[in-house]
Amino acid sequence: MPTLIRQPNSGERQPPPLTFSTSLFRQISPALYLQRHLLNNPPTRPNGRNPSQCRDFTLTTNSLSHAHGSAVVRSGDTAVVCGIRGEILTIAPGDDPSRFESYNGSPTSAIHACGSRGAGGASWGGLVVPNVELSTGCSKKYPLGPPGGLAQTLSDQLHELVNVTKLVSLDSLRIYDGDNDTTSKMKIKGYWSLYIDVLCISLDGNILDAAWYAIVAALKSSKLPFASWNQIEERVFCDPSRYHPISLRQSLPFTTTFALVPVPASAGGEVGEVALLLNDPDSYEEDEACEILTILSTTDLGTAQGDFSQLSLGKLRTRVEKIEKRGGWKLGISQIEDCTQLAASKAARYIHTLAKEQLTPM
Amino acid sequence: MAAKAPDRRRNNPPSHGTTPPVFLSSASSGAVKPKQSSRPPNEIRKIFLRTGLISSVTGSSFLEIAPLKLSISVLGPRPLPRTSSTPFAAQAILTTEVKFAPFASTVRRGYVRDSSERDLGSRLYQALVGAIRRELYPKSRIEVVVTILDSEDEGDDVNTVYMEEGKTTVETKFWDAGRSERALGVVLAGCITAASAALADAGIEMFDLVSGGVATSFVDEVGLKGKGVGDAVSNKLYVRDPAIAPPEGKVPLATCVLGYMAARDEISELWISGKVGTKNGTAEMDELVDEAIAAARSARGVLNEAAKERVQFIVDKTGTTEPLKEESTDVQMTG
Amino acid sequence: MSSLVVPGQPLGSASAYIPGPGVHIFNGQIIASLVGQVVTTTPPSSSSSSSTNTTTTTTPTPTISVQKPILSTTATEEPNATLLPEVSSTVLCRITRINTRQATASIFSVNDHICGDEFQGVIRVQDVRLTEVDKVKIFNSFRPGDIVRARVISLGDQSNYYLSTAGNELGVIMADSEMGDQMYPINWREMKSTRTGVVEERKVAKPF
Amino acid sequence: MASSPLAPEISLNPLPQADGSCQYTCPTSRTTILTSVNGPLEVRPKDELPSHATIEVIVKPGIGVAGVRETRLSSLIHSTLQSLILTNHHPRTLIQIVAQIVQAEDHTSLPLLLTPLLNCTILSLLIAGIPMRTVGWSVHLAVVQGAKGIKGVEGQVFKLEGGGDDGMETEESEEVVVRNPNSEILSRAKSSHTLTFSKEGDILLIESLECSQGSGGESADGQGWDISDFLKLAEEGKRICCEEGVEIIREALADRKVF
Amino acid sequence: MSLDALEIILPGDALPQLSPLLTQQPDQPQDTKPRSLRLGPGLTLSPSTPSTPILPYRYGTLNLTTHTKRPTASILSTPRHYHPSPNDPVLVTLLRTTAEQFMVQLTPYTPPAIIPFENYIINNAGTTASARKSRPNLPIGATIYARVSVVHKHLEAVELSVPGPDYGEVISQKNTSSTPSGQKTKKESQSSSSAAAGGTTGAASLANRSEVTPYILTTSQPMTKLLLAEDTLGKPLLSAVASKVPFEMIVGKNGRVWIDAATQKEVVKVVRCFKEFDEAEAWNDDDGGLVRGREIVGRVCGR
Repeated sequence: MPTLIRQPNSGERQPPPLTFSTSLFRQISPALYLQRHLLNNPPTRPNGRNPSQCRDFTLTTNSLSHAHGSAVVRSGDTAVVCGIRGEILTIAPGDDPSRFESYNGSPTSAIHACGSRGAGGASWGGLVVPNVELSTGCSKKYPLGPPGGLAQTLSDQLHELVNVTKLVSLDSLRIYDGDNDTTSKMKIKGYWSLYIDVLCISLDGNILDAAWYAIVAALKSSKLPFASWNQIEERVFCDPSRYHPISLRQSLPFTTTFALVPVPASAGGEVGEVALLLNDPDSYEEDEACEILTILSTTDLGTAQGDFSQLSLGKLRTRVEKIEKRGGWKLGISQIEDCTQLAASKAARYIHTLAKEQLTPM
Repeated sequence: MAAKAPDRRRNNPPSHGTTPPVFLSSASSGAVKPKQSSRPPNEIRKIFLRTGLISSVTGSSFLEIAPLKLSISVLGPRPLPRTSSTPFAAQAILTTEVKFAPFASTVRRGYVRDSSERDLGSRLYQALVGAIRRELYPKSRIEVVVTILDSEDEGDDVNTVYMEEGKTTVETKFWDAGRSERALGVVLAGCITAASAALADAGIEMFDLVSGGVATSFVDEVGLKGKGVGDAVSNKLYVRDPAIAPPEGKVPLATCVLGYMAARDEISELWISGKVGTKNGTAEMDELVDEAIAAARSARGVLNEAAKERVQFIVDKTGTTEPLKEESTDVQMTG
Repeated sequence: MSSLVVPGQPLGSASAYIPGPGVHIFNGQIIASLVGQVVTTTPPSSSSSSSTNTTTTTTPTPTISVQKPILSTTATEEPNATLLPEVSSTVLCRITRINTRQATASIFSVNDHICGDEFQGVIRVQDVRLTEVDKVKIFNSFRPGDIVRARVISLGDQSNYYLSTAGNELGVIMADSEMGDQMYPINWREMKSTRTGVVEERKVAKPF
Repeated sequence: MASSPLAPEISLNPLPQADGSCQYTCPTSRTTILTSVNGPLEVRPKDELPSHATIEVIVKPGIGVAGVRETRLSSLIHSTLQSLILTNHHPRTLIQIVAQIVQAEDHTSLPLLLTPLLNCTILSLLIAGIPMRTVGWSVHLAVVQGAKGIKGVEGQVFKLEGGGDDGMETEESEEVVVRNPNSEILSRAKSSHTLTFSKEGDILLIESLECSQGSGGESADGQGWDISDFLKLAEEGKRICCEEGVEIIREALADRKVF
Repeated sequence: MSLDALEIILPGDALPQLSPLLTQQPDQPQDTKPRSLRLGPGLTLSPSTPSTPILPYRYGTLNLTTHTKRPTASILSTPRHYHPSPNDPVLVTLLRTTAEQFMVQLTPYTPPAIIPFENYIINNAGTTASARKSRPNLPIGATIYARVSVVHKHLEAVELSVPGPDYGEVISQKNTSSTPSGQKTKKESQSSSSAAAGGTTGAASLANRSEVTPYILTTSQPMTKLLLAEDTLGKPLLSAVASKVPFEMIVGKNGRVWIDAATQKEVVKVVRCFKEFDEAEAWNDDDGGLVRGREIVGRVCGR
């Protein structure tokens, strides 16, 4: 096993070097091990990728028999299963359905305009209800039991992403009285409420990107039965023979996450610290990172079919819909610019894989 | 799902609750017949089993038997929680958790464990606890976590309503007494087999691998009328690894699920439900148990192959000189 | 390359072999308890003391064991190492808390293998060194954050292993100074900071 | 003490028992936060860090029980404070921060609550004498399209390019930036940006998101903003935080006699 | 930036006043050793930012003392929480006694501090309490007047010491006629001001009275600083109170004051004066609480 010698950088008498095996050295001082990798130029990463390279990912959709739509995303050692179940929300006669009509009043409120909080209860949600489950034995770091801080933060981030991107067209979730092919203003009797459950099978860093990609892929591949109001039984019934897809946005938004690791750099004589951007961090890099930057962006690749990878991404217009940067103080604002370029290239690969998967539905 | 109290730690559905979709099929098409499985009664279904897919835990396995898909992860000998008041544990403490994914069965299950999941967990514990050499790992705990991604359609026809000229009748054609036991039995057998594979992958020493076996005894529908319970019923049909739909014109009598250590020929866990006659002592029960053991023995073959396959893969790899870069072994989930 | 065995598979009669790791005995049979390769090691034919007590005068009895190859890659640490600290195994640990009577540490490697989880160990003040045990001050021997090579002397109580650094090659092998710079050992009880040259007291392990 | 109508009303140490506490009211977004800081305290063994203090942030909502949204708010504040507080001064201790949302127009809107929460927490950390590397300040900017009829306090509404006259009259289709908007302005905004800078101008937290209305699907295809607009906004945010923010802090602390 | 003491320093501020002290003074002869600057509480070295080598980590005013032979700089601020620093006089209560030390409560909600027996000197001869027979058997909850000896962030407990007979257990001298062997009562603490402002003299008059229990008052950090500085900051309040009621007090820097007087009523009067003064935050007034202090004493002590 290659030994990494840990040399004290100065001192008059050269003390005996301490030699450790690589894995021992990584365990003893993880920060130094990562810095040693990032310091040689071109900077390398312990997992063998270069800093701006993200992990290759595989996508399989519709492999679950009971979900209306499902997707399995595996990116490196992070594996996520997303299942979508539609359930019927019957509007009580007196109730006013308009509160479900728009992605709620204030931009990121997870709650609809009226009655956002039941008396004393936590908040009631909107029509689309995403949740993340991490206590499935997916990693040693995450204990079993009710959702902890990370799972709750992820659930809330996914809920905010659904609200911000307005991915699902709410009017495709309406349930009318009788056959609704006449588009006249039929009386709305109910709504489809989508339960999006994301289960993490294996956790090795950057679960937000994998979870959001799984949600988008699952929504794209899901089919809801045609539902209509039955006057006799005063209930909503579904037709087992007629299924229709959920109508989504054309330009699909994707998230790209970066970790910033402080690296000592003697810029201009002053030994300061510069943050190096690592694309798609794994759990080891996430632990050592001082900052996490997530960008939600849409890149309309236009109708150019064919292989996306050669497209020169420079001329594509990337619109940013969300930026979240937390922790640390080393990020230069200009660094965000080249993050959007990386986000565009990743979006292209996402769309390419999704298109390939749609052509060969299960 | 009725509007029960909102879960403080998760996103909640709209306030007045949602109900699962109810399907209205016109009477003319009649109840769609579940397709009969064409395999002979003494043959079990094809098992797809692979180990070592999750790198961040000590041992893991993925099992697929037709509709049933489950993923198991074993968190190897871990220190006991510091503040636990348990006295000095001379041998490892095993804990097993079984959880259905919300989208795993026809009726959406919540995130909080219900009684059937707790029951499966304790039965899995019984099956595994005897097989692990726990005295080798003092003062530690071994956690086996089972996540069921897709399961039998044990309730499929429950929510289908049949409309007959204006009168809707909710008639469940295929609900019979043993249905949920058969479904949970198949799930438990899958859990036992996959858990042993995961424990072997984790490198935890075991006396023997435990494989799960299920068998159900059926009897002719017509023959049953007029006979009291316990009368000797002649033409009994034993089906190993039963599918959810009973064979043509048959009614299920009893189901037996067991965890079986083939090399030691020992049963570590046995669960029989249904009607078993005691007219001539335990003969009827022994027949059923022998069928289940046969099912478990054939599952054991697949289990041995799966356990060896991963180690063979490593042996081939470490045989070569260059440092091994474990490429991501992806999971092909057949629909 | 011998074929792989599966737990439960009999390997031979108990009288023919001495059971090594990875196997167990069940009614007179040596049974494998791991998935892996069978390895039979015959002790050196010269009459070593161990072989005198075996009754058979013919070839000395080989020990048989099953080894599960560990997926040791540079990229990921060994996930499958199911290692537990045993008595008299040498461990590397990181000091987490010190008080006047003992230093608490978290063990992350046993016999140079990374263990999957961190176990908690305790170095009591009387186990710090061999000489003048009563004049030992924990505060001058260890500081939180130091990396220490120690030996497990007992399984201890239900949440702690008992460790000892009584021995020249045991003790602090890496430490940071008060100001956080790396330090290197200059003698068995002092370490010097590389940047500021400040000397701090530690129970230092002999580097070579 | 609010010199300009934009400056928040700050009252220091309203809670006598806490080590450091502060009540912060943002006049324009009408949000009131009460934060109390206690530390360094004894820490639970399972949260203990060998060489650092454990920071625990608890956000208590104005209505009902703390839910998923409050956990996210406290995790955002926690990661910002992790870079501000010198945690190695008091290893194996607990610094506990409890923030109660006293009054808010919309109790679940993250942008409306995040800026007052951050500012109030930083002030109460200063009062409590918790060792800090530097001081930070947060501002919430909303980009509104067609700013007719936005009645903002003097200086609250401005244009980005020239940042010229911040008079009230703004053409119809023009983009305008509103500082610390209230819930009504935010509901008409195109995008909302919560920016936190340290005194030296390093950026600590960005929480920018698109908040146009609509029922989703194809109608939302064109949304999103260009990264260059964001960079201009960030420069403006930096100016506000580094100059005005730090001034507000110095002013708030000035009247406390120190000896 | 002018060296005006009242200017607020925020954490992370650059401190130009200190840089002349650090660099070798050009006019100083080369051979003299550069006077090293001692950093007091509030300042820390920050090697990672060489442009600002010294970093303030608390808000407050800069307190620079250059006249002594070793210049020291610190940030003066009064956090609400007591941060122990070496040789602070403190009043602690005994929690329990272990084999080799007393476990005492220094401040609430923090781990208990320790007084090792070898630090507990019981008489002028310097014999420590480590020997069993010479160890004072202090009841649980006894009040001890001690000094902080070792404070270190890695040490689990703050170490205190009882440096001499003037310290140790605080027993009100009056109701125990014969003092227990070797245990000196703390009568004349350096901060007791009973005889200060013309009140009735000395402790003798306190001796022969009925049962009076002294009171331990918890005060805020600013108030403690005021009481400790008897002749400067504390003068207005203490002289006002002492003129009305003769009393004896011992002030611990951890915010606890032991107050004793002739009768129980007088003890209560003194306690109420201090408590009202503290709660009114009168120490924040410009006149150092002179007016309000006198007004409170007048109201509390009546005539």
